[in-house]
Amino acid sequence: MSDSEAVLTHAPGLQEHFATMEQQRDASTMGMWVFLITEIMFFGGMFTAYMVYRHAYPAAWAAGSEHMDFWWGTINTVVLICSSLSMAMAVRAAQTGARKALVPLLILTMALGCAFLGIKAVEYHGHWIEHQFPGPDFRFAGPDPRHVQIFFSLYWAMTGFHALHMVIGVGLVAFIAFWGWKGRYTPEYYNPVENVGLYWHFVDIVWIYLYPLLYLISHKHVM
Amino acid sequence: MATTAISVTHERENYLNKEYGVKSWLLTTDHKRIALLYLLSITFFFFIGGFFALLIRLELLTPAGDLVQADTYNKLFTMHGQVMVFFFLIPAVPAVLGNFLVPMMIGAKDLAFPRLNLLSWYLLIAGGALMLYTILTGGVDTGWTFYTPLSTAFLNTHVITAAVAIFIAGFSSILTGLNFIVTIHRMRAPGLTWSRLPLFVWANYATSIIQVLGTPVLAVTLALVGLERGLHLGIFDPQRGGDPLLFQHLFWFYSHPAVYIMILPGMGVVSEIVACFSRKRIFGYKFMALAVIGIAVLGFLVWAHHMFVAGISLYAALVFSLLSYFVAVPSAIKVFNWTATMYKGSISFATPMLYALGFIGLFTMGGLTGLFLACLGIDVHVTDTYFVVAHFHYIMVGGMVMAYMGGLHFWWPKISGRMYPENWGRLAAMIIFVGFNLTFFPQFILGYLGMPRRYWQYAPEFQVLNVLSTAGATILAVGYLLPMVYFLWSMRYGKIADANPWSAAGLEWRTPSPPPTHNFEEPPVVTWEAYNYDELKEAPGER
Amino acid sequence: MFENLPLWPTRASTTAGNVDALFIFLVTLAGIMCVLIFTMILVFAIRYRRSASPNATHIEGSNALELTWSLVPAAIFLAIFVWGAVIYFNERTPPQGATEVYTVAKQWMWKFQHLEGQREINELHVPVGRDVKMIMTSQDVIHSFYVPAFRIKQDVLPGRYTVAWFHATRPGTYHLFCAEYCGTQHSGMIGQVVVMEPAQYEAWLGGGGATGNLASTGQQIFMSLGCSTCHRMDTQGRGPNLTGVFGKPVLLEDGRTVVADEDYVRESVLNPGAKVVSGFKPIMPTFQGIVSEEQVNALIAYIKSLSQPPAGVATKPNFSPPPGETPKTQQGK
Amino acid sequence: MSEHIVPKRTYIGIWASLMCLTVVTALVSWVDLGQWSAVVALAIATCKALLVVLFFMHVKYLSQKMTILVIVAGLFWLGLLMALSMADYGTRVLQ
Repeated sequence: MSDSEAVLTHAPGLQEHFATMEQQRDASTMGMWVFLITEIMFFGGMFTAYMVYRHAYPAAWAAGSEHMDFWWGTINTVVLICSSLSMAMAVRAAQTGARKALVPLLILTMALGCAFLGIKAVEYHGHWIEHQFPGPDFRFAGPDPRHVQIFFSLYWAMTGFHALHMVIGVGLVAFIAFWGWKGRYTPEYYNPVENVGLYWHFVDIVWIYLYPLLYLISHKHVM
Repeated sequence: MATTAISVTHERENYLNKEYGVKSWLLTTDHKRIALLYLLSITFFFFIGGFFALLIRLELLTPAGDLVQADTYNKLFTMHGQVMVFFFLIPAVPAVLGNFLVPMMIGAKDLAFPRLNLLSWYLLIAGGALMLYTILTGGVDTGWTFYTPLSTAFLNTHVITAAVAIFIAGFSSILTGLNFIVTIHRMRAPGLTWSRLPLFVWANYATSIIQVLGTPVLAVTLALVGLERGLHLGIFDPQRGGDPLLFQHLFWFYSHPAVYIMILPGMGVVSEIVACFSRKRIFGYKFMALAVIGIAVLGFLVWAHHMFVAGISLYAALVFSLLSYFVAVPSAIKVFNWTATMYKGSISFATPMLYALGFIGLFTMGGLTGLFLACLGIDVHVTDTYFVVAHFHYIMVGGMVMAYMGGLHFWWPKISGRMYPENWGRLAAMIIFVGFNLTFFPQFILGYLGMPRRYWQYAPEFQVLNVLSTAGATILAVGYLLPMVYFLWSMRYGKIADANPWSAAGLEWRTPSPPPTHNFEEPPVVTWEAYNYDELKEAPGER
Repeated sequence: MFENLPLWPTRASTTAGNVDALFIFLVTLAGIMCVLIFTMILVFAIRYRRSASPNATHIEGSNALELTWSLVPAAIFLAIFVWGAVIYFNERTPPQGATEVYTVAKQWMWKFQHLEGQREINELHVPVGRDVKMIMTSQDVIHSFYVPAFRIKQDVLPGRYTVAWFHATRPGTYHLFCAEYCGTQHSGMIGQVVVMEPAQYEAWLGGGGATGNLASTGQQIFMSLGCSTCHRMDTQGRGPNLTGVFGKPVLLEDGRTVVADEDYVRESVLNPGAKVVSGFKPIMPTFQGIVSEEQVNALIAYIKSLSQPPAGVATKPNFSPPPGETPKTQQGK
Repeated sequence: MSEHIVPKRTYIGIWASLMCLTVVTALVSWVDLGQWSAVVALAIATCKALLVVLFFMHVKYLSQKMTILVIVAGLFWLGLLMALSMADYGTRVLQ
């Protein structure tokens, strides 16, 4: 992952324990995918909890989902999909050596990522002032507040860990943007850009599932 | 054969004498140096965990709780478990021996991601430091299993710091596994096909799969426990309709396969040793390789056999019991194949072989008692008793630690460039074997008699067996201290080792002892099968 | 010496014999396997030692052998699985008509409620030769009800019921342990199971301490909490009529069906909005924090009694019901 | 392996499809399909995830089959975790 700190001994970007650029790139991509698998399992634990409780308390799940903000959720989905496009274009720019395009695209990706986090913060604030954070201050008017509290526990845990990944992602993109601006990446050596791209898309995919699982359970959306 | 003359070996530049100074170690990216960093760290944790174990055994000398307070005792067994499992057993073989040997065994200069490898060590140290902080500031008494709601709502000890410590150490384990998987896929020397890989590499590969797929689930589970404790999330809270069994499901989804993280690399070590000291190719190589992968995969399907009395459904219990028996088959295959490897061999009994034979015996007993525990009707009676304690110590200490010790002796010449004192080695191996059995065999009986585990005081009729167990633990402690003393001694006074003191097959023996930083002068090209002892004519003379 | 070194636990229930038989079989099997493997290792180690066998014979392996020592153990394992599963199935299936004992575990004691009204702490009196079903829940953390002499163990969970049963065969006093680590005094959460001859047991039951049976206690709670204002014995109530409900499937408002077992009644008391019966509004207030675990048990015993034939052991009408409520109780039966 | 350079048009096309699917899933969520609501929502989410994985993450163009195996293995294990957990939760009754 962090194979970016310069190793400029022989062929630029080729670390000495690798025989060829090809081997290094393969290893790097495979390593990133294995890392993403660990991420799948990390979120998978929470998705399993989600499935177990949704199976047990479907009514509470629908009730909780009614209090999600449908519009902010949908807008955030759109924002993330756009950021994925700009990230994909950025990787393409690195592949083709288009440095002029690379840095602006990365900055656009960061901006969209920050927009997502900002919207998330607005949503969190709304839930917070409505006492929809689990714990002693939790309030919920409805027949089954206890189980709705579990829904909100999972909502905060899942979106919280997702948001944490977004924060890390924005940091990584900033890192890549800086070195891209310094001109480190070439069509021969752009693994870090590619890997950060893979990470970014992965985080996007997590949200693609979180959106229907959290926001779209009930068909009665509160406007 | 790359057998270098002794005097040359000593003055030649190698990974140990290439650079000196603290910085050259703490910032190294050489897999061999990182392996030594791990060796030092986990030895430290082993003795901390061992110290707790001795205090536990001393407390249990008498039925009354008289040596320490009840909550102190609870902290002792909790921290014994956490330190031993997460800071010794899981990193032991992969991070020390695997780190040192896997690149050499596949003819690579280093692991695929050397800096990630160093980061893994720092993560273990960070986690370990936090664990030490937890211990020194009052400890934690959840039991190593962190069962909710006890851990989330009822205890006032340092649960969150302990969980964070293990969370961090978990990432060390994940990154090591990731590194191994990519290394074994992408860095093998030309000609070294999968069917030519030493079983130690296969075992580490299988282990890495578990580390990568299982550990994240533990990480998120502990994170949720922390959030439930710190921020009052209610995912496992029965007060709010949460299910404490969900915690157990998620916990054991990792922690059962984690047993295989501990034992599989040990099996790899034993395969190397048995082949070498029988001077024979391992019997049924393909089945042995398949068996480790089989264990790694099937190991994920059996976790709820820890929960037969926990309140899971009858149907689930039947499914998990049946699946548990499937994982016993590849384990049986391994034992039979090691035994068959000795048939018509030319067997010598150096210390590593004694440990390997000890491993086979103790692992067999541990595995067979596993059949009892997978058996629903019996498990109801013996689960959560000393029977379970004895069973998993037979696997983890009798199995894994024996293999680790065997591996350390076997590759010590490669690691240090010196021989350990053979007779002391044999003596220590015997003491450990005897001490181990005396410690843990009585616990099987205690368990069937019904003595529950984690008891600070117990019914008086259990005392005799407990005294035997404590006596054994004392012997065991001596057994473990001995190698530490003579390993240290041998680093200065040991006989200089040549490149291949055991005339063993395997690429790692084709480099000088100790190896140079990049392992091989020339990248090796492999044209032979693993364990080609029939082609290695010269059997070592006196040893 | 030998009082202090028992080598076999007392066998005091019908299950114990079954478990011991399988255990002896497994020990024998494991013993044979150990002897076999250790003998082979020993023989090979001596026969093929370096001095006697300076050159190893190259052997690749043998598919036939590999298959043998995979399939034969697999078949044996399957047999063990079936045997163990049969015992377990039996352990998890309490016979009809078993005497019920309600159990509440808490840090660090066991509380038992007999249907006849007796309440005990850390001591459980049961008759020999009768099926006893433990209906257990925990007030705080997970505990585990373990009687080695009966070879039974069952975790006791907060928030729900778990069930264990036994049929004691030998009078005596046996250990009761908590087998799931439950905090500081885990090892102090122990007690005794006293198995008595039926006559003695009857005498013990008659020996004072009890104030009316559990169902009548439950009925008193039912009245005093005002449950009866909605859950009336006719169809006019704002809540469902509870007569004859227990053990039957219930259609819920969201279309699902659940069986009205102990867990359902418990949930309906503590968290009534979770599973509302079809045709009723979610208007019932929660009683969490108002009723204790023991009181919930009594309520369950009462609701159960509304579904049992009048001559049932559990509802021997030899108690004096609270004044004024008699007609309703009669109706309920 | 990832030498393949995907045309800009493809990326834009994928992005447009993702946007469409988002609109579809949001619209469908207003309709009460009963049990099928969750199925439809997850099916659409899976389509979107597939598009991202195949195109944005270049899996369609990978020459290394090993990486695909890695992904499949990860999903398989997640399936194991969920399926075997449900083997318990789906079958619980109080005896």
